Amino acid sequence: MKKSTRMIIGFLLLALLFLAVWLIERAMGTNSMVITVLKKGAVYALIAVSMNLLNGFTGLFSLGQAGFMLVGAYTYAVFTIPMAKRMAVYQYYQGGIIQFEIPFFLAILLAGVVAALFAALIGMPVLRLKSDYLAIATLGFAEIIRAIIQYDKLGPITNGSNLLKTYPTFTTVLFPFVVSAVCIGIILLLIHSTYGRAFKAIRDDEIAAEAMGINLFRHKQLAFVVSSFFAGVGGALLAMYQGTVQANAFKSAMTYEILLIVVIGGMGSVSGSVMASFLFIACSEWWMRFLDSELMIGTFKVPLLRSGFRMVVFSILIMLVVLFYRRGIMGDRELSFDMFRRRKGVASK
Amino acid sequence: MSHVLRLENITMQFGGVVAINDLSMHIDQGEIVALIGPNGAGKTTAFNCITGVYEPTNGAVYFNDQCIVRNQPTGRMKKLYAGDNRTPCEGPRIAMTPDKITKLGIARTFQNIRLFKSQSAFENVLIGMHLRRTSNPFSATFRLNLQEEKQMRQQAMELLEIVGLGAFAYEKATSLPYGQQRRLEIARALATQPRLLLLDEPAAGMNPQETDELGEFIVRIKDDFKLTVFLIEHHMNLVMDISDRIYVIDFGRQIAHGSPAQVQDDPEVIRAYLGEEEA
Amino acid sequence: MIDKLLPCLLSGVSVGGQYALIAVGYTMVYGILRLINFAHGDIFTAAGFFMVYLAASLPLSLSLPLVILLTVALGFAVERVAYKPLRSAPRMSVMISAIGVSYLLQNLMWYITGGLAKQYPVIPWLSTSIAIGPTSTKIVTLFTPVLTIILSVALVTLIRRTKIGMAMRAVSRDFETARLMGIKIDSVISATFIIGSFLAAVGSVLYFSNYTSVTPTIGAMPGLKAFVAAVFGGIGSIPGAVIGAFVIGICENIIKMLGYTTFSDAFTFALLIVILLFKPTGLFGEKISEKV
Amino acid sequence: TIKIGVFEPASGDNGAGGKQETLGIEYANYVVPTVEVGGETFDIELVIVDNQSQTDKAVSAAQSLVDAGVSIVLGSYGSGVSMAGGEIFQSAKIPAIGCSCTNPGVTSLCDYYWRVCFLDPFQGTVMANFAMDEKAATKAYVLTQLGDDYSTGLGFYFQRAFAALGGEVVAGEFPEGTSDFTAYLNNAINDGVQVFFCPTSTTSAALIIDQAASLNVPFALMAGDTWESSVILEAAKGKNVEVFCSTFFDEKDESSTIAAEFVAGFKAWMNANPDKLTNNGGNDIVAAVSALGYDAYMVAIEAIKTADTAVPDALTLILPSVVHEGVTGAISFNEIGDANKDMAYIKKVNNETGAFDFVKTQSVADLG
Amino acid sequence: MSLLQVKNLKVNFGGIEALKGISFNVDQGQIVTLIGANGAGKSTTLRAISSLVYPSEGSIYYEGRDITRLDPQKIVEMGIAMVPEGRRVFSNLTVNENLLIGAYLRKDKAAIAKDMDHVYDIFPRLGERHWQLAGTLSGGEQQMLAVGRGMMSRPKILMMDEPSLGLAPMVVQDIFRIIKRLNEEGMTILLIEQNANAALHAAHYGYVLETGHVAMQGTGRELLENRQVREAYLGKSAKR
Ligand SMILES: Nc1ncnc2c1ncn2[C@@H]1O[C@H](COP(=O)(O)OP(=O)(O)OP(=O)(O)O)[C@@H](O)[C@H]1O
Ligand SMILES: Nc1ncnc2c1ncn2[C@@H]1O[C@H](COP(=O)(O)OP(=O)(O)OP(=O)(O)O)[C@@H](O)[C@H]1O
Ligand SMILES: [Mg+2]
Ligand SMILES: [Mg+2]
Repeated sequence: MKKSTRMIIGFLLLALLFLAVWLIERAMGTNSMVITVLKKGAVYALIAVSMNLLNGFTGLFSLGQAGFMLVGAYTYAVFTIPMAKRMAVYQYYQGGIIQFEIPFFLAILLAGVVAALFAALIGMPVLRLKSDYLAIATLGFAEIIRAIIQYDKLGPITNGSNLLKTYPTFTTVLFPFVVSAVCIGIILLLIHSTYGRAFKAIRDDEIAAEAMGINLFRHKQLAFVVSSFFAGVGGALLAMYQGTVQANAFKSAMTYEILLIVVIGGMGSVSGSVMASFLFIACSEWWMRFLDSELMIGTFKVPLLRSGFRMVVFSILIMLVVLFYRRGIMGDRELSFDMFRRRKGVASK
Repeated sequence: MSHVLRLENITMQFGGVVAINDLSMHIDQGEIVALIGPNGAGKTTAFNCITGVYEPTNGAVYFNDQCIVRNQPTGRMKKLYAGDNRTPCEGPRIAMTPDKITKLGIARTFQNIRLFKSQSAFENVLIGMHLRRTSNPFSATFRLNLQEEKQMRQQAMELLEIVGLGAFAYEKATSLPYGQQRRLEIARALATQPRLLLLDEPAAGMNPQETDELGEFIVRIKDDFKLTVFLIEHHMNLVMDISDRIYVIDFGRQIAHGSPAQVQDDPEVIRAYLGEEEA
Repeated sequence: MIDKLLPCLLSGVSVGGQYALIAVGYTMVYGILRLINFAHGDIFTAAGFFMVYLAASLPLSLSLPLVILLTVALGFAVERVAYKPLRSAPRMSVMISAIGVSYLLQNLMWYITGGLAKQYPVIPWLSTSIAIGPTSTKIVTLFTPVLTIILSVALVTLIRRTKIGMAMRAVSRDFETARLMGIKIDSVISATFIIGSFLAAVGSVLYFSNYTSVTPTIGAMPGLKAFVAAVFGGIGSIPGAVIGAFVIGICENIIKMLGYTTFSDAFTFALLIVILLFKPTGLFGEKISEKV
Repeated sequence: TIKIGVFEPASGDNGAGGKQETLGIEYANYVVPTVEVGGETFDIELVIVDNQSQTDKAVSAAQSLVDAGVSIVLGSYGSGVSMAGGEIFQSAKIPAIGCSCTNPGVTSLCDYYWRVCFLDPFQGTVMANFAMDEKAATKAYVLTQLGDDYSTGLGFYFQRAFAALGGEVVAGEFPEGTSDFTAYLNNAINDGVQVFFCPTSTTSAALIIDQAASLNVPFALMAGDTWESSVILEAAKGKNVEVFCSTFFDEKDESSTIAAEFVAGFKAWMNANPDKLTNNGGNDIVAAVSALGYDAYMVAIEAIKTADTAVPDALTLILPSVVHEGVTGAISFNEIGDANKDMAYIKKVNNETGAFDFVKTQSVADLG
Repeated sequence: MSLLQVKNLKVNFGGIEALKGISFNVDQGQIVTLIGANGAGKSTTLRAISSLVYPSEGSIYYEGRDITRLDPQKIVEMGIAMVPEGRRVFSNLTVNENLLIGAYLRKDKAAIAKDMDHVYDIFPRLGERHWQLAGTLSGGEQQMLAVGRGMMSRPKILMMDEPSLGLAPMVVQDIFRIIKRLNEEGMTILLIEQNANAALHAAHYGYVLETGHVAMQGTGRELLENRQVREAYLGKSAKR
C-alpha cells in the first residue's frame, strides 16, 4: 500500500470512529456511563500520550505529570468561571481578585501555555538530573506546586483548598475526542520528525546522542515543555470532564495511575497509550463496579463482594497484565496496517 | 602552520591517576594518523578530551586553529596536579560540549559500540544528520521541511550503501553482526558531515580477514569524503598499512612518533607495546 | 528559645530515626535491583496491622517476633511473586509491578480492615512517657535514633566487609556475570528483601508505638519521606539514607516550629531539589560516571 | 421498584464515615422498604456506589447512579465529592439530598442539591462561642489540613467567629499524611492557647489526641462533626486530654421520641448483623451521620409521597416544600436548599468510660 | 572419554535459530578453540554450556554427566568457569574484590590468597591498581581482570570468549602465553577467538563454526593449513 493511500484510509477510519462516537451519544444521550467513560478515556489518552512522549520516547523518567495537569486545570477553571458565580465559588475570598473571564477555547490554550511555562522554568534546573533522581525531583515539584496552589494566601486566585466549579464543561463527547485527537496528532507528528528521532536517540544512549551533535539539554527541554503543554491541555480537559477541580485530587497517585496506563499500553507506543487509557478507565470506573456491592443470586450470597473488593480485583488485574505482558499491550510498536497483515499471515500459516 | 587538530600539553587526571600526561600532537589535513599504546595508556581518554566528554585538567585543543578546549588546574586539582608540564595552560577556560564539537566537524566512534539500540540502521544514520538540520521544532512537526527531510533520507540511504549496509537498512541496529555494527557506527559518524573522524578501535572483534577489508574501507572513505582520520587500534597490520604517521603513548606520555617504519623499529615502542616477537 | 528548640529537635531526631529505618530498606533494594520498591511503605503498614491483629489475641512476647516473621515473609513473597518473574524485563515494568503491589496491598488492607483507624497496642516499655527538661516524650522517641544507628552500622559492615555483602554489590551490577561466579542471585536478592522487610517491621513497631493508629494508607507519607531521604543521601548509600533521614526529620520540625506549616512538605522537596542541583546523585551517591 | 441512589465513599480518606452514613440509609430502607405511589406500592431499591472520596472518581460514580435510573440521590459524606457529583446530577436533572456535607457551596452552586444538616458557618460559630463561653478562651490555635476543603472551611469560620468575639487566633496547616503533630502542639503550648480547634479527619484525629495526651497539653481539643466517631473514643480513652466536638445528633438525647426509637432500632439492627457492625467501626455507637442518612432517606420518601410520583423532575419541584420531623430535628428547606437547622450538639469525650458525654445544645438563637 | 561433550546443541532466540545442532568434544588437558565469523554462534555455545541460555534441543555432558539445564552456579561448582564476552567486570567492585568474587564458591582462604598473588604476578598492571574500581580501568586492563577472575575459581575447564579483544599486541602475546601456561598446569581450555591465527597456533584442536553449525574441524595445524580457513579467517597476515 502506498503511504498516501494509507494516510487516507487512516483518516477515514478516524472519521468513522468519530461518527460512531457521535452516534453512540445520540443513541444513549449525553448522560450515560458509556459517554462518561469515553470522555474520560479521551482525556486520559491525551495525558498518557504526553507522558509517553517524555518517559517512553525521550527516556526522561518524569513523575511530574499530575503537577502540570493541576496547573492546566486550575488555569482553565480560574479564567472561565462566570463573573456571576465567582462570589459563590470564592466564598471565603470575597469573590477572588480575578474579575474577568475568557472564552473557554482560549482558556484551554492558556492552560497548556502556563503549564509549558512552568515546565520551562522547572526544566532548567532539574533536567540535568538522571533517571530516578529526575523522577523524584519532578515528583517533588508536583507536590510543591500543589502546596502553593492550596496556599491560603493565594486563595483570592486559586480558592485555596476549596474546589472550583461552575465553569464551562463538555457539552458533547465529540469535544474531548476532537481536541485529544488533534493534540495526539501533533505529538505523533513531532515524534516522527527529526526531533522525534533525536528524542529516541537520547533515550537509547545519551553519550552517543551527544556525540552525534544533539544538544541534550535543549532537546530534553523541548520534550519536557511540549509534554507539559499537552499535560496542561489535558488538565483543562479533565477539569471540563469533572465539572469541579480541587488541587487535592492531583496527587502523585494520579501520576502513578497515568504511568500505569503508559506502561500497560507499552512504553514508546502512542496507540498503546490510547488503547490502555480507554481500557483502564472503563475497567476501573465502569465494568468492575458491580464487585463493590453485595450480590445475591437467589438466596446465595456471592462471597467476598463488598465495598473495596473492586479495587482489590483491579490491582490484581494490573499485576497480571504487568507480569504477563511485560512490555505492555503494544510493546513499542504502533497499531498499523502492516500489523494486521502480518497477523493474518501468521494466522493463515 | 595550520593543522586540522592540535593538542597542546594535555594532562588528564582522575583524582591521583594521571591518564594523560602533557600530551602534544597535531594532525594535518588528509592524513591518517594512528594513536597506539599499551592498554590503559590513555588513548581513549585522549579522544574523550578532544570530543568534550572529559574536561582535561590542563592543556588546550585546537581544531582548525579554533580553540575548542582549554583548561588549567583550579581548586582541588591545583594541589593534586601532577603533570610534567608545571606551567599551567594560558588563557580563559573553554569547555565546549560534545555536541558543539561535533557540530564544528569532529565525529567519533566508540570503543564499546554505542548504537541507538531500538532503532534501525537507517534511523541511526538519520539521527546523525539531525545536527545539520535547518528546521525548527515547529516546522519539523508540521512538515514544513519536507524537502530537507527527503534529502536527509536520501543521503542516509547513500551512506548506508557506501558502507555496504544498504541491504540491512531496516534491520534493528543491534541485530546486525558485530562487524557491520562497527561499519554502521562509522556511517552514523559520517552523517554528521565531519572534517575529522576519530575511530576508537574500529577493528576490535573482527577477524584478520575482516580487518583487512576495514583498512581498505577507511582509506576509501577518507578519500571520498575528504576526511582526516585519527585512529586508535591494536591490530598492528591495519595500523602499519594505512597510517601516514603514528603517535605512541605509554602512561599518558608520548614515547614515540613518526612513520610506521620508524615506530615499528623504535626499541622503546617494542619494549612497551609491540613485544619482541612482533618486531 | 531553648525550651522551644529542645522539643522540636527531639521530635526531629525521632522522626528522622523512623524515616531512616524505612529509608535504609528502600536504599538496599534500590542498590541491588535498581528498583524503587514502591511497596516498601505498604509492607511497613502491613507490619502495623499484623501487630494490631496479633496483639489482640496473643501476648506481646509472642506477637512481636511473629510480626517480624510475618513481615519478612511478606517481603519475601512480594519479591518472589512480583519482581522475580521480571528479572529480564525492562526496568520500567518492574517499577510498575512495584506500584501494582503497592496498590494491591493498600486495597487489600482497606478491604480487610474497612479503612477505619486501628489502635496500635501499647508496648509497655516503649510507650512510657518520660520527662526531658521542660517537655516530656515517649521512650521510643529516644530509643529510635539509637537503634537506627546501630542497625545501619551493622548493615554497612555486612555490605562492605562480608562475602554476602560483596555478592550483593556484584548482583547489583550484573545478574548474568554474577551467576557465572556461582552466586545464587535469587537468594541474594531475597536476602536483601528479607533485611529490608525486617527493618520495615522494626521500624513499624517503633513508629506505631509513637503514633498509635494504623490505617491502610498511613505508610504512604513516611514511605515517600523515607524515599526522599534515600535520594537525598544518594540512593544506594546506607549512611546517606540515614543522614538524609535525620536531616529531613529535623528540618521539617524546625520549619514547623517557625510557623511555616503550610510548606513543611514542600520545603522537604525543595531542600531535596536544591541538594540535587549541587550534587546530582545525592550526598553520598556514587557518580554514575560511565566510562566512554 | 423505585431506585434511590446512595452516593457515598466506601474507600479513600472518608470511607469510614461514608460507610456509617450508608448504614443509616440502609436502616431507613429496612424500616421503610416500600412507598405508595398512585395507590400502588413500590419496593425501594438502594443503588449504592463508592465515590472513593475523590473528586476525580466521583464523576463516574455519580454517572453510574444516573445510568441505574435512580429517582433521587442521597449523600455524600464530604462536600467536595458532593459538589463534583452535583454537576452530574444537575445535568441529568436528578435531585440529590446531602446528609452531612456542610460546605455552603454544595447547595449554593447546584440547583439540584438539598441537604438535611447544618452548615460550616454555623458550626464554626457555635464552636467559637463555646470556646469563648465555656472554656473562657481568649486565644485559640486552629489546625487545618492543607487541601481539605472541609477542614479549611470549618477552620475559616471558626477563626472568623472567634476573632469577631475578640479572641486571638494562631493558625497552622498540616499536609495530608502527616503523622507527627507534636510540632503543632508544641507551638500551641508555647503560644499559650486555651483551645486547640482542629477539624480534621478521624485518621489525623487519633494521632493528634494521642500526641496531645503524651505532651500533657494544657488546653482542650475541639473539632467539628467528623470527630464524633468511635476512633476518637478509642484514642482518648484512658488518657489525660479534654476533647470536645460539635455534632448533629445525640444518641442519648431522650427528649425526642423519634430519636429514641431510631437509636434503639438502629442498634438492634446493627447488632443482628455482624457485617453492619464492622462497617460501623466494630461497636454499636450511633454516629450522627447515620442519623442524618436516615433522615435524608425519610425526606426522600416524604418527597415521593407528596409528589405521588418518583419522576426526578417532580421530586425536584416538590422538595423545596417538603417538611419532615426527623431524628435530628425538624427539617424544612430554605430557598438555597439548606435545612433550616439551628441546633448543634456539643459533646465531650469521657476519658474513663470511653464514650461521649453530652455537654449542651447550642442554637443560633442562643448566639444572638 | 572427553571431559566435555556437546551433542547436537540447538538454541533458539524467539524464532531465530542461533545454533542449529552443534556437536564437539573437549578432551582433558587440551586447548580447544572455536573460530568463526561474527554471529556464527560461538558465544551462544559457551553461554549454553554455562546455562545462561537453555538449549531447545541437545545435551551437554561433563565428565560423563548430563549437565544440560543445570543452574549456572552448579556448573561453576563442578569446575566450569567462563570469561565472558565483553569483559563484564563488576564496575562497582575494586580489582581485588573482583578477583575475590571469582573465588566465590571456594572456602580455602589461604589458597585463595595465594591464587590472587599468582594473578597479580601474571598481570602486574592489576597489582598496581588493586584498589581501583574496575569500572574505571582501561579496556585492556578490564580484560586482564576478567581473565584473572576466571582463574580464581580454579576451574577444570576455563572457557574464554575472545580474551584478546582490544588488547595491545604484547598483551595478546601474554594472554596466549598464559593460556598455554594454564594448560600446562593442567587446566583444560575452551577458547573462542577472532584472532584465528594465534588461536589455532595455540590450540590442540579446533572447530570452525558457520551460522550455527560446525563447518570444519581438525587439529590446530590442519586448520591453519586449510585453504578455506586461510581465505575466510586469516586475512593478509596469513597470506604474507
Ligand atoms: N572515569 C575515569 N575515572 C578514573 N580513571 C579513569 C577514568 N577513565 C579512564 N581512567 C584511567 O585512565 C587510564 C587510561 O584509560 P584509557 O581508557 O584512556 O586507556 P586506553 O589507552 O584507551 O586503553 P585501551 O587500549 O585498553 O582501551 C586507565 O588507567 C584508566 O583506569
Ligand atoms: N539474546 C539474543 N537474542 C536474540 N538473538 C541473539 C541473542 N544472542 C545472540 N543472538 C543471535 O545469535 C547469533 C549467534 O550469536 P553469537 O553471539 O553466539 O555469535 P558469535 O559467534 O559469538 O559472534 P561474535 O564474534 O560477534 O561474538 C547471532 O545471529 C545473534 O544475533
Ligand atoms: Mg581505549
Ligand atoms: Mg561472541
